[in-house]
Formats: sequence, C-alpha cells, structure tokens
Amino acid sequence: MNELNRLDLYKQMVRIRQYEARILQEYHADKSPAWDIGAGLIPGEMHLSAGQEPAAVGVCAHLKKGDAITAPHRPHHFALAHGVDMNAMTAEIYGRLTGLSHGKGGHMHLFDPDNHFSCSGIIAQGYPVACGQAMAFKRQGTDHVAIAVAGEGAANQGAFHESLNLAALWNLPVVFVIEDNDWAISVPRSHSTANTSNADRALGYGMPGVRVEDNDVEAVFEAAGAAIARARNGDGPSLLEIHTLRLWGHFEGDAQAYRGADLDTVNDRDPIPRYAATLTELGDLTEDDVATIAAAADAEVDAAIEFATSSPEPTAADALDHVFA
Amino acid sequence: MNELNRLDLYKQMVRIRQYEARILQEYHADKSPAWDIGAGLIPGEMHLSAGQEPAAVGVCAHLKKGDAITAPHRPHHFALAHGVDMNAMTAEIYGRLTGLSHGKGGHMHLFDPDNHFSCSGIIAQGYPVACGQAMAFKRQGTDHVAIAVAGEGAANQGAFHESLNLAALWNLPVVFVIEDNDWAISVPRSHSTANTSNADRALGYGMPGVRVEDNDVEAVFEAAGAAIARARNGDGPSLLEIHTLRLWGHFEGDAQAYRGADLDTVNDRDPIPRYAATLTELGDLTEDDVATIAAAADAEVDAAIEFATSSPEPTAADALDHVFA
Amino acid sequence: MTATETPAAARRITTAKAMSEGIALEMRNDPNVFVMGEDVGAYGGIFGSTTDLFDEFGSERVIDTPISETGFIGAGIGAAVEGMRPVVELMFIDFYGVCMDQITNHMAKIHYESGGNVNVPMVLMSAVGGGYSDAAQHSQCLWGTFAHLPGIKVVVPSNPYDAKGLMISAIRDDNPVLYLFHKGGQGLVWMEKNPRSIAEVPEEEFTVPIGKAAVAREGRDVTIVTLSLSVQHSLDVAEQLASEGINVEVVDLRSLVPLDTETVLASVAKTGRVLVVDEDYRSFGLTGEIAAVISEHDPGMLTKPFRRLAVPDVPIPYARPLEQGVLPTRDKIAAAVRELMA
Amino acid sequence: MTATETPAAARRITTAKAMSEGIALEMRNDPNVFVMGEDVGAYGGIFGSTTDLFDEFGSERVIDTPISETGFIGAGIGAAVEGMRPVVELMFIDFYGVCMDQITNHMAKIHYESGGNVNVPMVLMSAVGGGYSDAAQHSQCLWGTFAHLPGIKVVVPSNPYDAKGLMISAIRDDNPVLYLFHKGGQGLVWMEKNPRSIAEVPEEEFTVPIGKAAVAREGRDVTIVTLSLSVQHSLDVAEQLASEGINVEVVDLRSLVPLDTETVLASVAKTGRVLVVDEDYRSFGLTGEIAAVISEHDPGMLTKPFRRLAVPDVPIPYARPLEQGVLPTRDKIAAAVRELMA
Ligand SMILES: Cc1ncc(C[n+]2csc(CCOP(=O)(O)OP(=O)(O)O)c2C)c(N)n1
Ligand SMILES: Cc1ncc(C[n+]2csc(CCOP(=O)(O)OP(=O)(O)O)c2C)c(N)n1
Ligand SMILES: [Mg+2]
Ligand SMILES: [Mg+2]
Repeated sequence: MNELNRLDLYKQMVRIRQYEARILQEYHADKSPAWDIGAGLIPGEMHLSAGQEPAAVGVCAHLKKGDAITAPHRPHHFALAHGVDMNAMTAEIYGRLTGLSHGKGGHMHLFDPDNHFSCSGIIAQGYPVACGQAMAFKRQGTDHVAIAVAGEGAANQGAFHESLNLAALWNLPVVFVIEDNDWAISVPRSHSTANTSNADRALGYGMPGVRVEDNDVEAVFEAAGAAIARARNGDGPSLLEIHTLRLWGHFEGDAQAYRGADLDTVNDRDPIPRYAATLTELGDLTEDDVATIAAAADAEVDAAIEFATSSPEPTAADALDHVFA
Repeated sequence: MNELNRLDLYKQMVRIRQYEARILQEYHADKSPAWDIGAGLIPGEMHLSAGQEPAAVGVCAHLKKGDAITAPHRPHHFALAHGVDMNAMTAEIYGRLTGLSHGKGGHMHLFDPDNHFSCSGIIAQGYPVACGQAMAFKRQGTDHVAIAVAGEGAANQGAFHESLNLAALWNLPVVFVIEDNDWAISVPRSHSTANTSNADRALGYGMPGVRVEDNDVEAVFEAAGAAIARARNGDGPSLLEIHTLRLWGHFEGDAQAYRGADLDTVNDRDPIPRYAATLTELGDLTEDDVATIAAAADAEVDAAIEFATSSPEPTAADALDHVFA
Repeated sequence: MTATETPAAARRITTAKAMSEGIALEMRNDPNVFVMGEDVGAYGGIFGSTTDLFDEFGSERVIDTPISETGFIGAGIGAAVEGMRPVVELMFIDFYGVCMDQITNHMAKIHYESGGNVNVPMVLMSAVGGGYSDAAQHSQCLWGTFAHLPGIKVVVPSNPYDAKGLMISAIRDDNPVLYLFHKGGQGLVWMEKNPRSIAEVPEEEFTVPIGKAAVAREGRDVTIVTLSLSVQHSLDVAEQLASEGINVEVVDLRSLVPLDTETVLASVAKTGRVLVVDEDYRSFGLTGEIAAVISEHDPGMLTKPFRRLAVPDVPIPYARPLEQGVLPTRDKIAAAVRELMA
Repeated sequence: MTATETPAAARRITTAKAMSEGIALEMRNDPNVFVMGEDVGAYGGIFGSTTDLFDEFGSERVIDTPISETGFIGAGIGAAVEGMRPVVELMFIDFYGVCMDQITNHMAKIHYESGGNVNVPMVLMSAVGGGYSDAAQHSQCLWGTFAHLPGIKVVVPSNPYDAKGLMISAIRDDNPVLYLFHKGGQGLVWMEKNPRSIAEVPEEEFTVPIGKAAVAREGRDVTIVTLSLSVQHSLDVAEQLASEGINVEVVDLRSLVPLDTETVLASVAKTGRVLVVDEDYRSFGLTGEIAAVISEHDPGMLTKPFRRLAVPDVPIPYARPLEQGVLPTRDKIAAAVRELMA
C-alpha cells in the first residue's frame, strides 16, 4: 500500500477519539443533573464523531496544505485530521475570543481559511461550495483538491445531486465523501435511501464511485488515495462512500431509544481497538505504545482545553462586528 | 402492441400541433412589427410544444380519469392529451374569466382539478407534487397513477433527485417523464448533463429507467404502457426519458441564434409528417384522411379561440380574490 | 361531597404536548390527516411536536422522511391537493432555504393561480428561535420572511393553550398554514424552562381563531406588541415593572397572517406608547409592519416615538454573551419600556 | 473649431448594456472576475445583462450552467472564498426558493460565522419585476425578503448610469452583493420601453456608492420614496403633477442594504408627506421599514398619515387587467399623491 504509515493512522485516530471523549465529558460536566442544552461552558448542539475516525484519517492522510475540506454538522474528526489548530478550534467550541471565529461560529461553523477548512450545519450544502473551491483551484492552475464531506442521510438532498453533476460536467478536482453511519438522527438508512450503495449513484454522473465497507481505515486510505490522485491529476471527481459507525448519540443528550439492537453491538464495532489489535498482530504496536499514544493525545487535548477555558469571552458589543467586511 | 390505435395517436398529435401552430400565430399577430412580450391578446412568455407531441400522446394514451399529471412551463401538449378542456385552457391563455383559473394563472399555470392536471413554471418542482398525489392515491386505495413531466434540463435540479428517491423508497405509483429535446433554452444537453442517458440515473434509486430514442410515438406508447402498468399494479415508480425535438424556439420570440446547425435539420425531424408516412405505408392513412384530420383539428381550435376571444376579461378588483379559500 | 364533585386537579401540560394533542385529536377525527417529517416518528419530533403520535397511529400515518425537504414538502402539497390534510414538519425554520420554492411558489400560490379551484389544506410546522447557543443556522425566527409572502397563513402560539387551539384550527383550515413554535417555549425538560410553557389545557377539542390577537395583559401606560416566546418574557417584565408603577399592556399577536391590526390600534390608541418586541431580524420585518399600520392610521396616536426591540441585523452568534447581546431579553425589554416612560 | 473640440454626440446606452459594460470593465481589470449562470453565454443573458461578454471573454470566463441554482450559486461562494470574484446570475429572483439556503445561510453568513476571517466577494444578479403578464412565478420583486436577512448588500439600480456604477462597485466590494435589475427597466427592444431606460453613460470606469440614495427630483410638497422601475414611473408622475402645481420630490433608494435613512428623513422633514412606492408585496417589507425609520425618528414629522402603494398581498396574476390592478402604476401613484395633497 502506497506511503501507508499504519502508526500515523492509528495515532491520528486516537488523537481524535481522545478529543471527542474529552469534549463529551466537558459538555455534560456542567449540565447535570439533567441535560440542559443551553447551559454550561459548552452550550448548544454537540455532534461528536466517535467511531467515524477511519473516514477522516484515511482521507486526510492524502491531503496537503492548500487542499480544501467542507465538512457538515459533525466536523471535528475532519478538522483535526486536516490540521486545524486544536487550540483555536477548542476555544471556538467554548465560545472564546481566541477561537477560530472569536466565538461567533461554534462547533458547526468552524472556519480555518489557512487550512481551507469550513463546515456548515445545513445538510449537504457544503457540497456545492467544495465544487466552487475546486473551480478556483483549477482556474488558479494549482493541483489542489477539494473534499466535500456529508452523511448518508445527506445523499438524499438535492444539493448532492446538483453538485455531482456539476463536478462531473466541469471535470472538477473534488472528492465527494459520504460517511454512512447507518443513521440520520433517528432514521435508519433503510428508511431514507432507496438503494443500498451511493456508489451506484455516481454512475448516473459518469463518475467513479466506491463504497468502502467495514469502517476499515486502511481500506479508506487506499480508496481515498486513488480518488484524490485522480482529482489532483485533472481526471475529475469521484464519490467515496465509507460505511462507518456512530458510536454515540446523534448529538449529545440523544438517548437513542430508537436505535434498538444496533446499539448492543456498537462497542464491539469500535474501529480503534480493532485497529490496535491488527497493528499488534502485525507487530507494529505494543501495549506500551498504546499507552504512550493515548497519553500524548491526552496531553494535547488537556492543553487545548486549558487554552480555551483560560481565554477571554467576547462581550455583547462584539456581536455587531463582522456582518460586513 | 397492446391496445395500440395508430390513428388515435396520429389524430391527437395533429390536434396538438394545430393548436400550437394557431397559438403561435395569434401570439405574434398583434406584436408586430417587433415582438413586444407584454403586448397583444396573448401577453407574456409562450413555450410551445411543437415537435414534442409523441411524448404527450404516447404517455397519455394510457391514462384514465383520475390519473394525475404535473407538467412544467411547456404544458400544452400534455394538457390537451390528458383531456383538459381546450376552450377553458385557451380562455386562460387569453386571460379571460372563462379560463381555467379565470385569468389568474396563464399558460404556465394551468390547473384542471377535474383531470388532476397542473403545471408550474419552476423547473422540476412538479416532481415532488406528483409524488404527493401518488401518496394520496395509494392511501385512498385507488389504482391511480401520477405522471411527473419535466425537460432534460430539469433533470439536473435537486428536486428531481429527491423525488426519485422518495418515490422509490415509498414505492409510489409515479412515472417520471423526461422530455429530452436537447436544449434548455440556449444550453445544449452536453453542457448541462454529465451523462448521456437519464435512464442510468434511475438505477441509483433502484428504479427501472428507459430511454426512448428518436421521438417515436409508438416506442413511447410501449415504454409508457409498461411503466404506467407497473405503477398501477403497485410495483412502484419508473423513469422514462424520451428523446424528442424542440421544433421552435424556447419561447416565442427566441431567435435561436445559438442553435447553429441543429436548426438546419429540424424540419426533417418533425415527428408528425414522419408518422403520417409510416401510417400511409401501413395503409392506415390516406391523403384524404390527413386533410380531414387536420380540418377537424382546425375546427376545434377555431372554436376554442372563438370561445376565448369572445369571453369577458376580468377586472382589477378580481385580482384580490382567491388568495385564501 | 362525593368524589365526582371534587374538581379534578387542573391538568397542566407543556406546549409540545399541547401541539401533539391537537394533532392527535384531528387524526382521530379525520383519516385524511397524517404527519410527515424528519424524526417525527419514534423520536417524537426533535422538539416534541409529535410526542406519542407514532405509538398511537403507527408508521403509516406518522411518517419519517429522508432529508429531502423539497421532496416531502412538495409531496405534502400534492397530497393536500388530492384531499388529504397533511401536517408536515420542517425541523428548523432555518432550513427553509432548501425547500422555499415549494413553500412560496407552490404551497402558497396554487390556490390563487388556480383561480380558487384548487385548495392546499396543509399545515407546515417548524421550530424557531434561539437562546441556547445553536448559532447562525439554527436560531432564527424568520416569521417576517413568510408573512411578507402572500398565500400562507402564519400562526405563532406563545403558550400551551394557544398551541393546541391554533393547531386544531390550522389543520381544519382549507388553506396552507405555517405554524411556528419556539423551541424555548415548548416546555422541554432539556431546555431552560419558563413556567409559562406549562399550563392548564382542556383535554377535549377546542379551537383558537386564526387572525385574532390576544391582549395577554391589560395595561394603560405602554403597549408591547409581540409574539411567541417574547410574550412570556414581556409578561415577566410587565409583572416586574408593575412594582415600579409602570402599567404595561401586552398584545400577543398569535397570528401574523392575517394580522389583527384592530387589536394593535386599539391598544396604542389607549397607551400612546408602543414597543414592538420581535426575535426576528429588525429591518424589513414585523417591527416595520407595525409601524406602518400605526402611522398609516394616524401617526398622531404616538405620544412618544415608535420603539422596536429586535435582533439587530446580524446573524445569530454562537457564544452566550454574543447571543444574549442580540436577543430581546427581559433586561432589554424592561430598559426599552423604561425609556419610553421617561 | 477643430473636430476634436466638438463634443462627441453623447453616448446613450440601455440599462442592460450598462450592466454588461460594467462587468466587462472589471473582467479586463481583474482576472479573478468571471460570470456564471443559465444562458449567460452565447445568449447574453435572458434580459441582456451579459450582452457581448461571451464574444469577448469566451466560455472559460462566461460560463453557462445547468439548471442547478443551488449547485452553481454554491460554487460561486466556494470560488469567492478562494479569492475569485464571481458574478453569478439567478435568472429570475422568483427562483430564489431553489437556492435560498446557499444565499442566506452561506453567502450571507460565512463572513460573520468565520469571525471576519473569510470573505465572500461575490455578486449575485437577478431580474425582478412584472408588468408583462409573466404571472405569479416570474414577476416578483422580493427585495424586501432579502433586505430582511443580514449579511447581504442589496442594490437596485433604476437607470443606466447607476446600473453601471453600482455593478462596478458591487464587483469591487468584498462582501456579497445582491444586484436586482428590473426587466422593464433594461431597455430591451422586446419590452415596453420607458425612455429613462436608455441614457447617457460614460464609457470609462466609474462607481456609484453602495448605500447612498439619490434625490432623483427635488420637490417641496410630498416625498415619494421608491426604487427600481417605480422611480421611472414616479418621475413621469412628478412631471405630470407639476402642471397641477404639485411639487414632488422623488427619492431613489438605489440600495436597501445599507439603507440611506438620512436622505429619506431629510426629505420627509422638508415635505411632511410621504408616499412609499414599492413593486414588492405590501406587508412586512420595504414600506413598513420606511414607516419605522420615520416614526422611530419622530412621528411628528408627518403632517399627513403615512401612505404606501405596493402590491397588495396577493400573488401576481396573469391577465393584464388583473396584473395592472395590483402593480403600482403611474395612475395609482398620481392618485395617491393627490390624496396626500388633499
Ligand atoms: C437541510 C437540513 N435538514 C435537516 C437538518 C437537521 N439534521 C441535522 S443532522 C441530521 C441528520 C444527518 O444525517 P447524516 O447526513 O447521515 O449525518 P450524520 O448525522 O449521521 O453524521 C439532520 C436531519 C439540517 N441540519 N439541514
Ligand atoms: C428553478 C428554475 N430555474 C430556471 C428557470 C428558467 N427556465 C425556464 S425553462 C428553462 C429551460 C428548461 O429546459 P428543459 O428542462 O430542458 O425544458 P424545455 O424548455 O427544453 O422543455 C429554464 C432554465 C426556471 N423556470 N426555474
Ligand atoms: Mg448518518
Ligand atoms: Mg429541454
């Protein structure tokens, strides 16, 4: 496998997981006894990506500075894997002046122009924006690519269709990534999607489509590598559907009563211990490594939380800035 | 071929053509010397369907009272083939009180609830509405079907995608009809659509898709028959793309300078003389029949124009009615 | 006294429950009523608007949809045209942009375009409002946007009683009705609770007329014209200011289309001072409309300049101090009233 | 006198040509400017806004799109974010409903949501207005809808000079600008012609500032506040009423966001009588906003009740007598002014 560095993939997944686990804890910490969505140091909706690390890590391993990502409401894993500064991102989630957007955006609106990273809380609407970034990259004569990320629920939104057609028609350097975690809030894929693989839909635009099963980071790495290389070489867009796992609720506070038996096996399907086992078997990872990697991630996360919580809050008057440039 | 009555198909096509030809003439009659879109007895945009009769006639031959159609901005052929009253429709086009909508709707907004016929000037937005009609038919325990009509340009609109998914997911009795006349105003299909057949897109919803080439009314009749029977039997939706011909401009007044060589052969591809030749060869049609059929159509059209032009106009005060039921 | 003579403890329910109770009653009455939207089934609606409906009516009448708002709102329209009475949920009003064509060019216009021959008896319900840090794409009210466009009735309940009565009226109406409910007024256990979001509501059917404002509190010094959650805040402020000797009248519009201009004008005629409190954006919206209604009637009614308190023309920011800075909070309402009285 | 001293015959061009000339100048100045939309290429824009651009700049910079407004407006946003300066056409403003999410939740909000770190320097131009029987889905103005939503500048030229100058300003602006041009004011050969749609326009670059109204005609008796094609009608009416001894001031707003309230207030302070003429829907829109601006400043400025003439809250009907019945025609403007003077 081309340029594959298993340990890097593993470390990045752990780093993301430790981040999400810590945000989970902090989010709920000051919302007890009952969850009050608007209370605490981190208010608002919180969509965490635990279980979906293979998608972000496998894709972003192929990206270089200047490549763009548009992510949806569940953005942390792609943000971190793409190099968005953990401190500034965390400060944004805490609504601080040192945040990426000085507290104006919040967790669904992370903008890091330096890394060409953005996200949006409106389903599938990052897809057209990524097409436009790809248009710009092409017009500017660069070999940069744009990655458009959305969930399997999003693939039934009109913007998905229009974007795939545009990108194929104009031969744009975009890779459309669908994270199929089986659920769109409480609606299972079988109740939202008429067919079983979105890779089939790609054919309707004359575009290659690949579905990666089983949340396997190496399989993602391989498929994403091909799609990204294709885009970079000027050969046009592709679609990559990744069958992944929503380890936790849709957002924090979601009791997941609707999820039924699917919930029983969720921990067994966690991709991180599974990959650790694979690497251990291959001799690439020891128990000590596991602990060291986790500790390093924790230290980075601790520092980010510390950075965020010690940063100043904006004041009411700041709300009036930045409507216009 | 099942229940095929060639002469009926021919007569209906001629009836529609004579209608469109007469509207064309009336539309321009009082807009000389130069075309002024708002002037004359028939003001506003005028999208005529000449050349596309095989689509409407081949499809509607299978419909019965109670079946629904949602048509787009170019609706006359489907309206007439589906049994919308020619007098009331013409009076609407002339903006008269006796019109289908008492002059409020105009040619892009023909509503005939008795025949479950409607249209809309917004591209592809009739598709979801047809799905809802099909939902109602199913819930009401009938075997009625809904036909959703749009152009090939419309198939790149988000509503197309969402509707196909919904219909397939819910197994609705809908037939999606795409009239591919090669053009969306001045934009050729090759500049709007990444793939060559929308039948391929149907596969992405697990739905049968058929493309009928060559504007052949009998081929349309056959394919539509299968799709409509399927829907009526509760076996779900299908997509039917018909390669047809825009004989005239996108709307009246369109000089079609953009159309280039495509325009040179347009008359040779007129489906009506072609079908007349086929029927003549088969011995189903004589020269006399041709004249008689045309004369009968003309008489009906004359009467409709007479009905419309002799009908009263609404007055300004009428504009305030019918905002709410 | 026998047990039956003891009045039952007054039944108090949340706004969310009142909505779903209204829907349930109409579903029992009329087989043509069905519910459709994202997560309206087993989940019961993200903001509780379809609580318990799935259990009673099942998946045939309480239908979870794909994330295809144009598709399923359009389908609602088609079903309504064929005689059904769908209640469709758009999860957040902020998502209108992906389906606005169906709403404004179809749901709203078909009746008129058909010359009155086709009805679209449909309820489109949607959650509005901020105050819990859901940021720019999930916190808007936008009722001004819809009230500006002809052909849709727009109702905006502020309490459980109206929520039920307006829901039943909306379902029975032969017109499309946009029913906007404030998340913060639903009485959800997982949001800041205002005691006014839980109240006594009769179990049986009743209607609240569409197009009739309510004087939620009588007063003689100043009129607050408002709606939705801001009614709750304004009533809180009115109670507080009463102790300062300021006597506030609160007009709860309840419906923007039709707009009950009579009740507004009668109140302003009495007080001569008006404050419009609106959680929608300030410019080109509700506050302006009220100004126009008053000043085309008689600008001389106003003994003090017209006052409005709305979201200044900025997107809703995320961080709490920023968001609270732009929302019409109790403090800002009280300050504006005091200034009007100065 | 030598030939060079003779002033060249004043060059008169249509509004449509003025728009495309403004775009062409900026395309020559800045390689980042490109044009995208339906039929903007060989066709030159359905309403002439891109006349001749395709011939000069070719299909790489003047791009015909599929009928995918969400797709290509979103793509415009993405390109703008990466430093391009796209000029995107939405053929009719009436189609906003299929792409409103990109416009309002993305184009308008990205700058704010990013805390000022991301700019979206993009022009979205679109045709508005009726008067030629294009019925309910192709005749709206809807500027009130967009002006209500924060984050987009909204400009609305009424004549060729402003059309060019505002276009150049819009393209150079680092913010998203919605540029709304009235079909009836484009000077198209195939529409009813108003002589004010063809006028002298300098060939070279110049700008008209965004956010500054113009007093299109000075007067002392009554102020008409208006915009777009209604400016042309109002000027016609002012000329006519001058002969009746009524001296009308016409304020051409030119821009709704930002709104030049100073010019409006100065004029009303002078005349004491105001009529707002608006081809958009009457309620919850521009007319209300002007009422609010005046009455929050000082309701006592008005010596006569506030007057507004707009499309009553009905969809635009098709038949000529119906449509003329709802549009703010010269006759209705004149009648309203006379009533204000009575
Ligand atoms: C246009 C729109 N409709 C609905 C929503 C509400 N919503 C937020 S996330 C979500 C589910 C998304 O499912 P999926 O795309 O599969 O992503 P996942 O949450 O599983 O990562 C929905 C319906 C929205 N944000 N935007
Ligand atoms: C959403 C939307 N975008 C654009 C238009 C303008 N428009 C009207 S007809 C048309 C071309 C339609 O092409 P096609 O679907 O192929 O139908 P045809 O006209 O060829 O019958 C366009 C772009 C519209 N009415 N609605
Ligand atoms: Mg999902
Ligand atoms: Mg076509």
